[in-house]
Amino acid sequence: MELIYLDNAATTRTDERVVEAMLPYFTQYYGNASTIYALGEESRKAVTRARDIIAAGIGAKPEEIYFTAGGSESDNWALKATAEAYKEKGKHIITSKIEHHAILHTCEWLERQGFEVTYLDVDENGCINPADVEAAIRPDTILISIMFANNEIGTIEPIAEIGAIARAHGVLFHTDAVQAFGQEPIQVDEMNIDMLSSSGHKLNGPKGIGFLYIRKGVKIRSFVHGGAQERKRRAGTENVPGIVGFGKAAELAFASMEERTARERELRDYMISRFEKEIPYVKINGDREHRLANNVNACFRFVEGESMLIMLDMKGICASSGSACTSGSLDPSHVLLAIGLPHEIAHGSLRLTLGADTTKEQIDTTVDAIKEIVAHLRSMSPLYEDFVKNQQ
Amino acid sequence: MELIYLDNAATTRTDERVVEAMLPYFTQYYGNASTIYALGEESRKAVTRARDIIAAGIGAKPEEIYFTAGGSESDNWALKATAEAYKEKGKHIITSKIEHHAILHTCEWLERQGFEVTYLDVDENGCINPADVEAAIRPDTILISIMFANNEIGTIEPIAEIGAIARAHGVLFHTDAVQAFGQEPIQVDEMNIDMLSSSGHKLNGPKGIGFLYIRKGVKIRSFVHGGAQERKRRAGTENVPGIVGFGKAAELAFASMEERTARERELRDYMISRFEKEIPYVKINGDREHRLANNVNACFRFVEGESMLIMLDMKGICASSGSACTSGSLDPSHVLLAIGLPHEIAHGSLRLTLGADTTKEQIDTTVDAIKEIVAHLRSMSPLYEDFVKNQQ
Amino acid sequence: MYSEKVMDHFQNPRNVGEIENASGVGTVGNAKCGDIMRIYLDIDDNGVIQDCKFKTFGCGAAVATSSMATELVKGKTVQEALLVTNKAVMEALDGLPPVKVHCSLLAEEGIHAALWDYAEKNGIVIEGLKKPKNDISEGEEEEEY
Ligand SMILES: Cc1ncc(COP(=O)(O)O)c(C=O)c1O
Ligand SMILES: Cc1ncc(COP(=O)(O)O)c(C=O)c1O
Ligand code: FES
Ligand code: FES
Repeated sequence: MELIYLDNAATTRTDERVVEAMLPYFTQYYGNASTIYALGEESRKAVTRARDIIAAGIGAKPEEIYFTAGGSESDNWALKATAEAYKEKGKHIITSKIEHHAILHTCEWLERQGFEVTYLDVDENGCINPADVEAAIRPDTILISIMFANNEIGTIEPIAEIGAIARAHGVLFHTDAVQAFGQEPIQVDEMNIDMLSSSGHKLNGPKGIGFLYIRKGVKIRSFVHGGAQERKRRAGTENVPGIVGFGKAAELAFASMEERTARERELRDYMISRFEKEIPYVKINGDREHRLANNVNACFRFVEGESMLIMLDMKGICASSGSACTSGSLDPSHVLLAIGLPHEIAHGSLRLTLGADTTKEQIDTTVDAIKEIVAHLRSMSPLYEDFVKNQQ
Repeated sequence: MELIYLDNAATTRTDERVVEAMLPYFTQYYGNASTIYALGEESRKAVTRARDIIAAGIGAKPEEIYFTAGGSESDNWALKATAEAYKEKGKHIITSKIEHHAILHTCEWLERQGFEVTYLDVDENGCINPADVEAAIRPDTILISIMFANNEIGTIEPIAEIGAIARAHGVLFHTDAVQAFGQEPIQVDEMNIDMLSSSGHKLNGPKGIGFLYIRKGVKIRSFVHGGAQERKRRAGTENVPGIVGFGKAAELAFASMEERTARERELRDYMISRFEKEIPYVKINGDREHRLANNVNACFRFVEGESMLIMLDMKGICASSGSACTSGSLDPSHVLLAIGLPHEIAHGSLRLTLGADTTKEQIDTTVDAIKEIVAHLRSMSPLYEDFVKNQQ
Repeated sequence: MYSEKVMDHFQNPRNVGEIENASGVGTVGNAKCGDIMRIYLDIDDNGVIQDCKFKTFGCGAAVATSSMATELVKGKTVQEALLVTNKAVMEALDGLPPVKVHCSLLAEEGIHAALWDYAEKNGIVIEGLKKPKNDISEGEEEEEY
């Protein structure tokens, strides 16, 4: 059975070329990048190369890129250490209701430390209104953190507008670009982004590596204290193979971005149109226009997400229902609730996120499978029974 | 020119078998370990296997092992999140003057947050006196953090004794075992260890992966907030290849520990005896008995460390002078100062840390090279000139 | 994640459907996870459950426990059916993951709700049967992280 992998927002297959690039740094150039000898110099050069590629990709300076262990650490760092550094200026932070848990749970933690957080509402498509951001700014606001693109429903936020507002008010602006980096064009200067989080494994790079872009001049503190790595801002022996792999993945992603996303966009729209035409009581979530090229998110009424996932898995199709990271929880996705879906509809959501390798045949197979599964699950759904009876 | 790698305390060559074990998890079993489908199950099983191996190695339960991005994160987590969770009980922490910067800089950060830290002195061999630990305990002491073995001078601390004292006084006990894990037998129950840090790349595993052992019942908070990974205690998509590699490295390290360290110990003592016999004005640092099997640390009077390193590098020999992590700094190693060495002697230190592959021939080549280099550097040292003149 | 038995009952659920003019019908839901289960009972004059059907909107475990619960109560008397607890259902399924234990509670409550409906319709009291809550929340306390 061919595997149809449509969960690229959860994680991606590491590209063979990325693995190839990493391999020498495990067994041949294994030196600690902070050492003085030639072996360490090889590691240092490789790290520099990766940093250069990534910085160039977002219009940043290499020395503004700090490698971390992933998106979650970057998000925690950006928020906690900015809060610490600027707490004399104020204790108010603005974010949105649809951020990833790495932002939201960190904000809750900051609230317990005495900070005040405004969680902005979004509209029914998951869009944040820049005017709401501006209205929420207070004299004691020190940070705005708004995600570049949502990981569940794919909505792309008006980052440049929000950045301009933050700049005009002299407030720092962080964006969680874990889903957008390598997928959407990003320019930190034009968009007035002061800090940006990214994670390697979302763009066919390795897991366990990420970066935080920190604009020169931002007085953020360290989050992981210790050795003098990363210009003394992030301690820990450099994960050289991870950094090399991330650099390679970024290089490949930037080179292929236009063509790849154009292809994905077409397949995405094809899948959405088949859903809407062929399956009754379906609702597409997220903005139809400002949307990640590879994201399809739909609610199938009267059925429940996990059941769909298991039945899809039996057909070799990998998908997700809500965020991969929330799977420990029973609550329906906070994102779907924030866009106004009632609990029972939110429970029937399916996220299908395409990759560079996704084919039209795979999309067709998947839509056919979902049609069948939804019909089957509806036949055993008490909600559907009630709905049909009420209609009669 | 054959490379002679004697900096295994800084980082190690990743074992081929470790890389082999990791490879399938990049491109074949690349699923997110938190997902429901079969592909994710493969990742989950692999993570479980690694966790089991590591837990068994230190006599812990698998659910007490939490994967992190390395030793530094584990140290930061252990200290900061315990401090947060127990601050109602008290704000006093006990540690030593020779801890790694991941502990010391974290303690300084905690001091800025209103905690009080006692930095215990060590004797001239770097040994901590358990009686000093006991004497430092106050009613508001919440945590004792003492390293298992020092990364610079190799001294192994009396962990079981300190653990017993901590237990008797109802104080939590953390140990930074980054240098000891896989190198010295560790039993968390017998030694009364409540938390323990480790890092994969110190035992021929990959960089960017570590763990924190947290005894069941310890009410530590999260350090990286976000998704529900690692029993909701450490957010971030699981670094499956890293975890698998760490598991494999631990398996290999435990299987070979006795034989390997016996061999290293013999080579270590041989190297030390050649130093003492053949080079005048040398001082061996660290405890001669309670010492990591692979650590040689010596001060060569009248010469400076960096110069020695560069000359050794030109002969293909990798060594270090003080901790790899301190290389961003100009201060002489805080560990060497803590054992009472004056600045100018501390600056002339050389750390040589052996590995499983180190041969007697390599040791001989290295000692010969050092003899020559020290003689050369002394011939251009004004300190040596003064010394010789004063003696005459 | 799930045992083979759970997967079997999920893939081939037994007793899916409705019973017209059922002796008792019970619908229970869990507000937290939003899942709903409906149980139909056909009980003869001797108080023996002749047939049992279900419909479930819920996760894999919810479907499997519904299926197993209907199997377990079929042919039993009303009193015997009361002994079909969530633990019994879980055991019959070779266990459930910890986060899914509450799904089996849904099955137990579903049976109880249908029995309660049967008792009310017939004006009888079933010894040991409490009025089921139609909203099952675990009330588990979240640790602070
Ligand atoms: C004793 C000790 N603790 C902590 C660390 C930090 O580990 P890592 O660099 O893997 O984060 C090291 C090594 O650098 C160490 O030797
Ligand atoms: C928007 C967003 N932010 C943060 C993260 C966290 O990244 P990681 O799991 O790599 O730490 C993710 C993915 O899980 C994400 O989609
Ligand atoms: S003289 Fe060069 S580091 Fe001091
Ligand atoms: S019934 Fe709610 S998760 Fe199973």
